[in-house]
Amino acid sequence: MTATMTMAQALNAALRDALREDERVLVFGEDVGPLGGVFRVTDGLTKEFGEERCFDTPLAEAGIVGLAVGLAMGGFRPVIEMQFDAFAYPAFEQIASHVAKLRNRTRGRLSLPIVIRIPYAGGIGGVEHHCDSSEAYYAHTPGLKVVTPATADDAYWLLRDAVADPDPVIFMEPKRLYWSKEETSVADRHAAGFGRAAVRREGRDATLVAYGPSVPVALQAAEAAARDGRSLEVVDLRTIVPFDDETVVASVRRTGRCVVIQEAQGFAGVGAEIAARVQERCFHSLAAPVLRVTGFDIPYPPPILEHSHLPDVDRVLDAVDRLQFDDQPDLLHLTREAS
Amino acid sequence: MTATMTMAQALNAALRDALREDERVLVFGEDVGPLGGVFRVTDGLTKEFGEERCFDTPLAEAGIVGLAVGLAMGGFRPVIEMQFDAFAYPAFEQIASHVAKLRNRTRGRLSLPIVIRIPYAGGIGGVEHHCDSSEAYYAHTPGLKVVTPATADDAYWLLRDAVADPDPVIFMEPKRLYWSKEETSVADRHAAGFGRAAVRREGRDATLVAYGPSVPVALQAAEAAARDGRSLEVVDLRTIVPFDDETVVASVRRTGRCVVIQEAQGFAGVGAEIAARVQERCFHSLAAPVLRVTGFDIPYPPPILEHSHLPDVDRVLDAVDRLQFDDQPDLLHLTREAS
Amino acid sequence: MSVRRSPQTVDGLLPSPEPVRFVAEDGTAVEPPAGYAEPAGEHLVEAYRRMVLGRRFDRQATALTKQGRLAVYPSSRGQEACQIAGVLALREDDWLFPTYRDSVALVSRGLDPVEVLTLLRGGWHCGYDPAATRVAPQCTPLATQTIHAVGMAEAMRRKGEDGVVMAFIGDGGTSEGDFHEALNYAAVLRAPVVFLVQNNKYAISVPLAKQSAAPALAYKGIGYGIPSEQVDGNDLVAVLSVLTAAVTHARTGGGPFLVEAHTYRMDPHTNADDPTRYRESQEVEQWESADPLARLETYLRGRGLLGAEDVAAAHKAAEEYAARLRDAMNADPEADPFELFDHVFAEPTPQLHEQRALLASELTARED
Amino acid sequence: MSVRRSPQTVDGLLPSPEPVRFVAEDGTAVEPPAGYAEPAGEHLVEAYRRMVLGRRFDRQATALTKQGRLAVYPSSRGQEACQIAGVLALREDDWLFPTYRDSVALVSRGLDPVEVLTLLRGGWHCGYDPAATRVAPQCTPLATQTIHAVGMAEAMRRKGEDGVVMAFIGDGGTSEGDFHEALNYAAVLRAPVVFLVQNNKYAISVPLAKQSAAPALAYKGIGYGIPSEQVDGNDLVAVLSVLTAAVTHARTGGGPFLVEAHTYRMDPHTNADDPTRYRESQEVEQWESADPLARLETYLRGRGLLGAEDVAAAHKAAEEYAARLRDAMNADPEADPFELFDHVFAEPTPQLHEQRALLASELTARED
Ligand SMILES: Cc1ncc(C[n+]2csc(CCOP(=O)(O)OP(=O)(O)O)c2C)c(N)n1
Ligand SMILES: Cc1ncc(C[n+]2csc(CCOP(=O)(O)OP(=O)(O)O)c2C)c(N)n1
Ligand SMILES: [Mg+2]
Ligand SMILES: [Mg+2]
Repeated sequence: MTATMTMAQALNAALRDALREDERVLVFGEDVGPLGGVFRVTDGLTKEFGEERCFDTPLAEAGIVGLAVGLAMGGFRPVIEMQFDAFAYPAFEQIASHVAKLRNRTRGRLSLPIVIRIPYAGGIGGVEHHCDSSEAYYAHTPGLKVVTPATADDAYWLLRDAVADPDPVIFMEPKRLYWSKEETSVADRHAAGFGRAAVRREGRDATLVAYGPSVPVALQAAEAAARDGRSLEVVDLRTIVPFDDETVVASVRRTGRCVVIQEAQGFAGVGAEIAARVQERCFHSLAAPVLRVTGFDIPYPPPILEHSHLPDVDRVLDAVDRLQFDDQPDLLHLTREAS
Repeated sequence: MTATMTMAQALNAALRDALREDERVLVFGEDVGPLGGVFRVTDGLTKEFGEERCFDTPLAEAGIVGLAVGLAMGGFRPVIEMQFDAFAYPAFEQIASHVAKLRNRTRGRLSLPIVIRIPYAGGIGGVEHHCDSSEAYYAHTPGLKVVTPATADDAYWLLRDAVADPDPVIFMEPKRLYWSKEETSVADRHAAGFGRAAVRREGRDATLVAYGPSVPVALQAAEAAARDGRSLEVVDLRTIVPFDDETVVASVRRTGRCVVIQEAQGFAGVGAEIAARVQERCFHSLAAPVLRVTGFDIPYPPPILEHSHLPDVDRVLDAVDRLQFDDQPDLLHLTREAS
Repeated sequence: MSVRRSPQTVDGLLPSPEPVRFVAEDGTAVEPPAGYAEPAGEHLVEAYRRMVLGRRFDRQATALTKQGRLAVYPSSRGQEACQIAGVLALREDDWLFPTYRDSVALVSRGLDPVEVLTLLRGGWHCGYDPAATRVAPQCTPLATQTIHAVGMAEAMRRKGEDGVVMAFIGDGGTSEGDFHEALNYAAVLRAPVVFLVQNNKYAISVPLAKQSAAPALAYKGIGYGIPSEQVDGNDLVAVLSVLTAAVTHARTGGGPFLVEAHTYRMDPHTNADDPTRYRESQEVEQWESADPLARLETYLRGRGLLGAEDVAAAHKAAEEYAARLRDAMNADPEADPFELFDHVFAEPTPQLHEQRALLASELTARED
Repeated sequence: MSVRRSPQTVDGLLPSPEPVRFVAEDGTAVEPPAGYAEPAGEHLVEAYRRMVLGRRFDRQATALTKQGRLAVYPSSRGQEACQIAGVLALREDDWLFPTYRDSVALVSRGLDPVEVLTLLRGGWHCGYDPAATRVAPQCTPLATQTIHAVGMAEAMRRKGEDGVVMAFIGDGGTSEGDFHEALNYAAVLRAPVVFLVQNNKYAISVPLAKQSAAPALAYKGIGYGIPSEQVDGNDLVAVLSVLTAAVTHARTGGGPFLVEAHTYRMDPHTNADDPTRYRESQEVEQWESADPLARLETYLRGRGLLGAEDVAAAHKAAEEYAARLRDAMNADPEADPFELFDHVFAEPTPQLHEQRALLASELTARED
């Protein structure tokens, strides 16, 4: 049975079903109880499962993550919420030094089936500290799986997979997609497996690799390009760690061109990893360099300026156009202009 | 006047000279006072400049960084020490949300001339949490300059530059190079400018791009390759942010081949950024994909196994050999083997 | 060999067992604990004027969210006594480290209300000049500003200034590790900083009982060797008296001081919040009877310090202020996209120059 | 409307004004404060045996660093009373969350000393099985383990077990934000956890005076609503009595308890440290007179609970233990490089498979 739901509703359904099926699952964080979370992703869970299963913690993120570590060591499966991307930073030590490492430190004698949900990225007119794209910090930390859905259906199934996973999963939720409605099948699974990317649209001329909030941008760009007679394939990573080399490489080998789209500031981001991997593995199939379309290397802008920062269809299409040329003459020419 | 000194001594001299020349400079952190720091980089500073200028703080890294923010807002120029890489994580929120952003948040009305010194990376047989390569976390954060010296002379001058810089600088000190002795000129400057990479060795056949602890590895590899008649150029980045595209691009355009060396776990690391940039800017000069030689995507190993993890001369030479082939058949073949 | 301290030291660090009060909820005077002086009458009248203005500003800001002129606004209604006493207890050359909640304190300090609201209307992050106003940017990452406040206090001490820093924080923020580190650093450095905890009983939806099991948050001070006090945060006279004593303590070399002001957040966390999900309306109604503004007005009239015409004048001034604000906020905020690259560093890096040029080419392309 | 509490609640949360003591430094009995029971004689004799063994283990470990058999060792000498009382106060099914400093506690708990020293000899990170021993991996990132301890205590409570968790931490570690968050979470959750602060007066080179301005660290409890006590950490009888009371309090639903044990780090921070840079040798000598082992021995002999032969037997057992350890540590630790990829995740990712294969090819290449 399928239903139209928003991504927020799909996530809520996934948490509800996980709480129902496994009594070891606990949901906690700031305002996830009676309020149902600032994005209402935990709406109704305390009502249905009681304060024991879904509860508010004191206001301290290292505390939330550290509590989850202890509870997981004690046999529970915590699913915790960091209220916003930048507000997970106080927990960074707990995440990098403990969540990511405990299994390894103890040679597998202890494991941490913890899901850390993080609403992230911008595009919703949020004020400072509420719009960071922090996925690269986690993707660069060995021992963490990093997931980010782009559809309501994936939101449901990837979250179910994450809760069932024996290892810690950083579950990055693109804020701006919380309210996007889609057909979602919470009953029988159609979604791809955990760790597999999805080809959202097939194309011949170039591959757009995107994840999370950038997937709709990629699809719109492909739509627009099609009108100009250019056929773009769109790959949605779904999981950043593990990374689905097979799907990405197969696509780029076929199209011979690749643009990576990432909302985060570009420098040393996940897009850099994708570009590096693709050229390592597809070099002799590439007719042009792998280009990146990203946010600028600046702190997230105030709402009034975020549209200038965010990768949009035009920025993607500009990149696609550049795939036709050598050594990006225009970019070099910009450099000269700039200096 | 030049003298042979270790990198630790050069850093100590830089701090001493900075304290002498500018009374706004303050040095503080954990054990940097009478003890002189666990690596003795602040040795003798409290004795010479008094507790007012170089002092021990209570044991709290967010506190150290936050105190530096307030002191810098108040007109001082703090140079603070995080005792080890992984022990800077508790300060991550202060660094990412405040140190990196304050100038931007206030439209330049406030600036933070803070230097955060971080001994990092491994190769010294340190136990867990003492050997992380954390440079990518900072390099990916807009508003931070990220520096890492590979020679004693650079250690002195880059630290002087960092202290003089109007903006926050994350100063990453490769632990294992603390005791390496070199000719160092603390009097008249020979070192390259801040933001410029250095060609440590000239070569024709391929470019090795490295930074910090990997520079000596690159030089040894070039030495070994030379014996087999292969001429490798070695570029030492010196500063990761800002990035010296000009020097790197010029070298790779000339050699047509590039291997990036990074001790950190590879995924979404600085090496990915370098590889991505190089192929973006040198695509049509490249005879082979830009390859990366990095640590594995694992938590830093126990001392007994670190040699298996760390990129060494052989791993670099293996990569150089692969530069001759198409689409890395051997790597793909490994994938098949693995699965 | 083990540490010995006199119980004396200890008593000096504990707050009064009951929140300090000068004025009861009905506006009548009550006997305050020994050692606290009642502020001069003209100060109280000035405080009254500012409370009237502050409340009007707050109401206007909330109205602006409904008109879509403000993206979001965290109201101060009910907390005016804390915020205005906090400002009145300081000198112009003292520093203030506020949170997103403390807009009323800022306008009361004399900052341009449009500049104060710039962040919340989606304009640039901080609309006012922190250096000129000696008011740090309103801080969102909870408790992080309290350590900056300690650093600024230490900076002033080192420069031989006798300035004091006041760090604002909420009850929820006290749970963050940074608050702990700030208190400890302040105590060890004996920094001239006053921590003002506005305990408004909620952290968004989380009530105090889920936030802390302490007898009162003021009892946190002794664990750092910081003298502390708790005060009725809806009694302007009491808050001003206690904060004045705290600031004097800090200014005269006594080191840090911790004040917990018991108050209540009358409005939703922000206009985007839905309090019906987590608190009863009766609870809010009960607190209406503790309203700080009505209480001060009754008290001042009873003491003959305030006349009907003073009240009218205060409200007239507030109305004019609100009208000017409404008009000023009617214009859409403007911003130059290229400024995005101007303040990342003092000098943009080559990478930022490149990205600026990319944006420029995009904008020209859009034009044709 | 403001929060009201009875001063009663408050008193219940404050520690004794002086550290609790049963035995003076000269080994004679002193009057302990009311409410603390002296542990049974046989417990004290058992504690004595373990202290003799623990100290011998500690000396052996230090010796092993000199022989290059241990990379680094943070000695517990002088702190044995705290660590052994901590272990004796617990049941086998209780959990212990130790730091790198607490090796003596671990061997006293019965863990294999070679497994305990695996981390410090450069072998795998944690040499023992935390699940089987109910001892968390010795923690280096300071104070982080205290929150894990709260989580484990909460887990046991939820599973209906009556287990207790003891979290070890040093004086320096109490300055970290995580300690604050752990205390607050424990109090709000009423988790059955006992926080044992071994205040050994130094954080590497930083003396307590630079670490905190509190009358005593035990005064931190009241700020969270956690009952607290301070005890002479070199008086085994006192520490065991206080910790037993604390554990009972936690086990019987009283919630968390905070104990500060005043002790002293007799040796350098680790063998790599040079204390002459930051403390006077007289200070160390003074503390020799407060030695916990000598004190307990004198006391037990005075009470006729311990005879010469018991002492001899204890030392003989300790010598044999040390000899076995020395021999066991003579072999070089071994490790399989491929295990590097086995525990990152339950199932290695395709990327890890690839990297494992790369290492394999490197190792084969080296062979030929
Ligand atoms: C580190 C951090 N975590 C979470 C948040 C999200 N957040 C914003 S306000 C708030 C509640 C704060 O409550 P309190 O400190 O009592 O201040 P109040 O809003 O009541 O004035 C939360 C959780 C944040 N801003 N910073
Ligand atoms: C978060 C963090 N910061 C810094 C360090 C480095 N460090 C290791 S031990 C130590 C001193 C700890 O002192 P204390 O808590 O008193 O414990 P003790 O060593 O005296 O037993 C420091 C600073 C660390 N391990 N973790
Ligand atoms: Mg509040
Ligand atoms: Mg200590």
